[in-house]
Amino acid sequence: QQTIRVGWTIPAEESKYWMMRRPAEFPSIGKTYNIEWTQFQGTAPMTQALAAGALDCATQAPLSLANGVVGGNLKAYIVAQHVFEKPGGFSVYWAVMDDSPIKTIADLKGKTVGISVIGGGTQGPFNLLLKQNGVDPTKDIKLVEVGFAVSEDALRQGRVDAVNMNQPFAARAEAKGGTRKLFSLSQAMPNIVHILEACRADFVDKNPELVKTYVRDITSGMKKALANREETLKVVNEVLKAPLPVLETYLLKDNDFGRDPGAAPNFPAIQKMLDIYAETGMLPKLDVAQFKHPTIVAPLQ
Amino acid sequence: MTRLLSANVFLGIAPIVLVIALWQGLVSFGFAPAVLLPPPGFVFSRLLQQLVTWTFQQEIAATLIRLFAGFAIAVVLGVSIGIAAAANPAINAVVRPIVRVLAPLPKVALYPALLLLLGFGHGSKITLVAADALFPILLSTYYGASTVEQKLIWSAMAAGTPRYEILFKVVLPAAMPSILTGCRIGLVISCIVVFLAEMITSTDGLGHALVTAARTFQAVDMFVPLITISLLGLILNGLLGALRSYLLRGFPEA
Amino acid sequence: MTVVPARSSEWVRPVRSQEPASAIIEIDRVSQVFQTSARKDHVALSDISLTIEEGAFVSILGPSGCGKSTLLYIVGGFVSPTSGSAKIKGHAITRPGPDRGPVFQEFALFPWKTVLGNVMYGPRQQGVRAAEAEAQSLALIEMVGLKGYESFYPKELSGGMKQRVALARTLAYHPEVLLMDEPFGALDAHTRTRLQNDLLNIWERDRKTVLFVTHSVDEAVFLSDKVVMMSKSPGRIREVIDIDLPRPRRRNELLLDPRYQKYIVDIERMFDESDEAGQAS
Amino acid sequence: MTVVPARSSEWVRPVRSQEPASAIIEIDRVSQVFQTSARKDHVALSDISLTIEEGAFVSILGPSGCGKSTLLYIVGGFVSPTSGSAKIKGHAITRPGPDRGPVFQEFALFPWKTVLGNVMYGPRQQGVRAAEAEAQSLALIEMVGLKGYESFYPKELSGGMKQRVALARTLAYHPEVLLMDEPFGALDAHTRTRLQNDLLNIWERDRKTVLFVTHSVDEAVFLSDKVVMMSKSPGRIREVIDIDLPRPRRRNELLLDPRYQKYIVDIERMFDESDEAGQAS
Amino acid sequence: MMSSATLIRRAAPVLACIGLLAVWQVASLALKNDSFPTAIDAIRAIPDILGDKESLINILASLRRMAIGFGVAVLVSIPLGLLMGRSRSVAAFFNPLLMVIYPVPKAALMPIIMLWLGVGDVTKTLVIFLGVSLPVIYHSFEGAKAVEEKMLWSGAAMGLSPARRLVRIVLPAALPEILTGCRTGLVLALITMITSEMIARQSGAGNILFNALDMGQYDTVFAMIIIVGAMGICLDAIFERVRARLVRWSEPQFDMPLSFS
Ligand SMILES: Nc1ncnc2c1ncn2[C@@H]1O[C@H](COP(=O)(O)OP(=O)(O)OP(=O)(O)O)[C@@H](O)[C@H]1O
Ligand SMILES: Nc1ncnc2c1ncn2[C@@H]1O[C@H](COP(=O)(O)OP(=O)(O)OP(=O)(O)O)[C@@H](O)[C@H]1O
Ligand SMILES: [Mg+2]
Ligand SMILES: [Mg+2]
Repeated sequence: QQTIRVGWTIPAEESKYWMMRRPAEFPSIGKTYNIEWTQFQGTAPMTQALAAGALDCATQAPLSLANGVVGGNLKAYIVAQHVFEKPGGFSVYWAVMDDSPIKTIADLKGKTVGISVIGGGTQGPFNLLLKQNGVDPTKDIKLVEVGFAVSEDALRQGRVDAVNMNQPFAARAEAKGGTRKLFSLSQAMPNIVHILEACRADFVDKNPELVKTYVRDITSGMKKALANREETLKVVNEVLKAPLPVLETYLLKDNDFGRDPGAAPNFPAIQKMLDIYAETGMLPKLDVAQFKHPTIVAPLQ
Repeated sequence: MTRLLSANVFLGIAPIVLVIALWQGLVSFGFAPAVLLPPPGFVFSRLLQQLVTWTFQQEIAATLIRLFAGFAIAVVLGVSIGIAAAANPAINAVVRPIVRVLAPLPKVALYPALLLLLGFGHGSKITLVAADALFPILLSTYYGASTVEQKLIWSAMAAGTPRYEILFKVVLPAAMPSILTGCRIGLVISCIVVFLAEMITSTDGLGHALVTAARTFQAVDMFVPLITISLLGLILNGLLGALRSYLLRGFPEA
Repeated sequence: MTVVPARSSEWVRPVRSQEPASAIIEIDRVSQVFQTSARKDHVALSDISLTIEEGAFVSILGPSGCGKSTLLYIVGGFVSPTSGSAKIKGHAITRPGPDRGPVFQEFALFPWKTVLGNVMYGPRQQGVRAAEAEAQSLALIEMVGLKGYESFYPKELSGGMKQRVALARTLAYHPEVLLMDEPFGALDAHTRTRLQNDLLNIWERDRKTVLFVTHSVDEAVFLSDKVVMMSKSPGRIREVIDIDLPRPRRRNELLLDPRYQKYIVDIERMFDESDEAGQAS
Repeated sequence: MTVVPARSSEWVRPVRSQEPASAIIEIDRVSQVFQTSARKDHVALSDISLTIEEGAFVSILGPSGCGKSTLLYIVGGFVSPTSGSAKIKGHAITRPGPDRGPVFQEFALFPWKTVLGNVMYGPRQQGVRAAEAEAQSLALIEMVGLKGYESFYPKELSGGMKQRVALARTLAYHPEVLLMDEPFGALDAHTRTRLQNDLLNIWERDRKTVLFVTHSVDEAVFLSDKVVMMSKSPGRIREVIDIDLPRPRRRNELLLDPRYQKYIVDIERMFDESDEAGQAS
Repeated sequence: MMSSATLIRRAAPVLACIGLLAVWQVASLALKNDSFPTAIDAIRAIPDILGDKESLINILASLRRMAIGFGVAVLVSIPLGLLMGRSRSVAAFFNPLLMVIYPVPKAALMPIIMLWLGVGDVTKTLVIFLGVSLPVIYHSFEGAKAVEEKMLWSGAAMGLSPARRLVRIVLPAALPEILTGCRTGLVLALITMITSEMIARQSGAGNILFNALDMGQYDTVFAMIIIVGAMGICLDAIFERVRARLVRWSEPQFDMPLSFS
């Protein structure tokens, strides 16, 4: 029986949460292989953990993974995808107070703007949008790091003039009212892939069958998550400890991120994101093909 | 005397050299990939390059301001509360339980609340540093002050020293060895925490430099701030040590 | 064993008897019980009554551990007695004050101050200007024979030198009452004799009251107007003896004075008796 | 001021002169210079030479601060002299050892141990069984007059009591050479006399060598075979005097012995002279 | 019969806690800030945490790591500190080294530590170890330096070897100071127990806390803070008992701390 060391984070990996919380629903977990779960704060430390060989598979954002490849000599395959921004669904957005004088992106000049992670995945499209509107992201605004959890408060307290919003905090803030959306990432590009599942290449090459089983379980986990919203809410509640009523307002609804039914990675979209990162000077140009394993990729039955 | 001094300096440098050698060894013999652990030579030459740049100096300055401000607040509060608690039973009765509750709290958990209260600038970070460095200093001061040789206090009282002045004229100097030990620990904690605060909400400072480098896997740039904080710790401790041997020159252990 | 209540001994100062002597310190049925770490009660002083006239030089003699230091602490206001009361000039003693200057058996010098700093401490507290305090202190340091050691720290002094610094430190702020706990115990015979004379001079000049603990019977007789003899387990006053010798006293003259010798022999004999009694019990 | 090198004084122990006396401790041109905090050199001992025969009782007399304690530290092996050498039984003294037992002027009791614990410490270290060590220690505690105080901690003792514990602690492990720094300084005349006798008894019985610092001339004469007189600034040996009085000595008898009185008077006069010389300079 | 003074002394901790909670309640009401819930909200969230079996297992796992980290740190640091205090060369050797190592934030070294030690218990215990050892080493160090020389001389004269002197004399003589270090170490142990779980989390009290923090569940965050504070009180009370036993001989003789009252 083999063990696979998996890194995870919150809040949007329903298929993995299912695997963690309802292992009995999966034929092989705990039988043909074991999963050693480690939770991380954000995807960047997981990239380091992957590079250090402390993890075999982990949740990744396209940017952190690419950073690992460029700077950290990491070789990895994208084996599945967790959430992306589906058209009409939720898109990470920057909010301002209702009574704020900021009406357009151009008005951000000279303001303090919050972002969840400086140099993180959202910053590429963010920079692109600012530039398109004549705002120099390095000079014209004061960028501060504000985690999603405190962004609403930071905005309401006036610590920042604009701040990015993500689920479930966006749902909560909207319910309270008093804030409005200034712009969202979908304006920069559609189908943004937020988080995906990546495995270390050397591990995959050594244990193709094991990873295959793992990816198969992710695929079926995603299916279960989408099929049984009721149960998914419970699972997510157990993991996030977020109250059910809050989850109820958005989870797997129209105002949520999109999820591919087979957890299949959208490689063209990822390529587009890498291009944006290259364009904004965050990364050298990268080809998404290097992340593609010929066989081991969701959906796997 | 000078021979002794240089022998001690040599003894002190030896282990640091060893550590650097070990580091080099780990890199050379492949125990750690260069992307995680760059060779020391690279790091030090980058450090030298960086040290002369204006931006890096600014980062250091930001960190130092927070470090000193936080540490200074911690020293002032810790020493005064510690001495007051040792001297006055009423204050003691109030302070002791409060310290018992507050000391072991993980202050980082309060950081988000601090951010909202004090903003993203110096205020919140300085507060966090002060909050974390306070208790070691307070505890050492308290124990130091409550074991001051009684007859010293009696001598001063008999010489007509007013009560509150005894705190400054006798209790403070007599507890000085213990207080300085607390300060030394507080200083190290300050170094760690200022960095942590800058890593968590990274706006500027050495911690910020580290986090940005770490996210983009620039190992060399990541180690530069680490080495800098190490050196800062060493230098500040050297200064504290010098201050210590000056202040304690009359004590048998100095 | 008879306790002679000091009150009853109508004692008149031999040389300066022009004015009526008034009591400066009154100790009334004082007892001191310590709790030991082993949670036992230990009686250090039992039912001590003693009156000390203003300007008197009173010595306390007694076996080791009989409570002499404890008694001094009580008069100093450092510890409050378990029962009984101590008064100075009619007011209850509740705290230390610059009117009573102690010289502790353990010296208790401030380790962070030099010899000069230690001696200057008192005058500076009393608001004496720095230059003046320094001049006075230097004179005292010279008096106790420590000239040249002004900048030494206590840790760099020998036992006897520390003792002399402690003495100078207390003399420096001119307390009305001196509470001296074996202040010459660690000194060689010579330094001791010199300092005895110096102390007597100061006493004569400044009309101080001195409560003086010593182990040397002839020191007690030589210096005192009154010798308090204590006995042990529990600490009690055994006898109070007036020393009726002319002042000013010169040691050479006294050595030839049969009364001086008699006092010494008497006191020694009294201790002998108590000792035998103690051993018999 | 004449330094009489001990070597030259062909000294023979008065009572136990059956066997030829052999040197146990040889101090050869020892000097000790301290660096003070003010970065000045302070000469505590200068060119000290002294030989101590096995089984001798040697007292050191000298003004406060003349380096008596320092000399004892050197013989004890606690500090090494700045120059010169000290030998015990022909071997250079490099470190302390259980052959030399010190009684420090500051007592240096272990504050975390009770009286009994302090006294038992030495024997236990030497591997004596607990029950036996305890019995011996209790006997010693009784000897120094502290029966009933076995369970007291040092902080609960008076100065004289601590001193007696320190004495008992050192006697308990039977060192060959005793290095005693004013071991009776804080004791009343009575306890002092009793302990002097006890010490003499132990010395007679166990044939110990004793190096004894004291400030009392008659104590020195009463106890010693040889009195070393030191002078100050810098600490030097001024004179070494053999005390040729019969043993065993009884104080009552000695008091009537003119030779005893003469020794005392002579030594005091010598100090007087040096004192005047000192004051003149 | 309890005198009113003892009554007040006994009640003081309770009063202080109530006072703290009251201040908190008022402050949070005044600030009206979502990330700073009221004391009552936080207290309400406690039963949820303590009632949950999984949370309890988490907390116990943390405590276990803390106990190990603390124990190992104390065992290693005291001898090291004492040696440094008694030997100038040892101090000269270790002092700069420690001063170079300690200020480095462990969080920043995580990637490398993970490389060798993984992300599991070992790493976290190591972080706790480092946190605890800092005050213990330095208090032992200074405590050993301040031991009265003549006590050591006495020991040497009784034939104790240097090593035994360190154990039989320096250790007990420096014990009050060492225990001050341990007390600070205990505080740091609790703090590092939580913070060691900030970046990589498996199971533990810090896991609960930081998850809640990431999710903006502030009442849970503060409930955990209360729980940690309560642990602090308990451990401290136990520690004070041990301390009182070990160093009764060093307590000031006369009643009040400074005989001030
Ligand atoms: N803190 C204490 N706890 C218990 N007993 C104490 C304490 N302090 C002093 N004692 C006891 O009180 C008695 C008197 O002590 P004190 O120091 O007054 O004696 P003393 O007469 O000064 O003796 P000495 O001449 O030896 O200095 C002693 O028996 C001592 O053991
Ligand atoms: N650490 C030190 N630094 C500088 N000087 C010192 C130090 N220790 C001792 N001395 C000096 O050495 C001299 C001798 O000291 P020592 O303690 O040997 O005197 P002593 O003869 O024992 O005096 P006493 O009879 O007063 O105890 C003193 O003048 C003292 O000031
Ligand atoms: Mg006394
Ligand atoms: Mg001496």
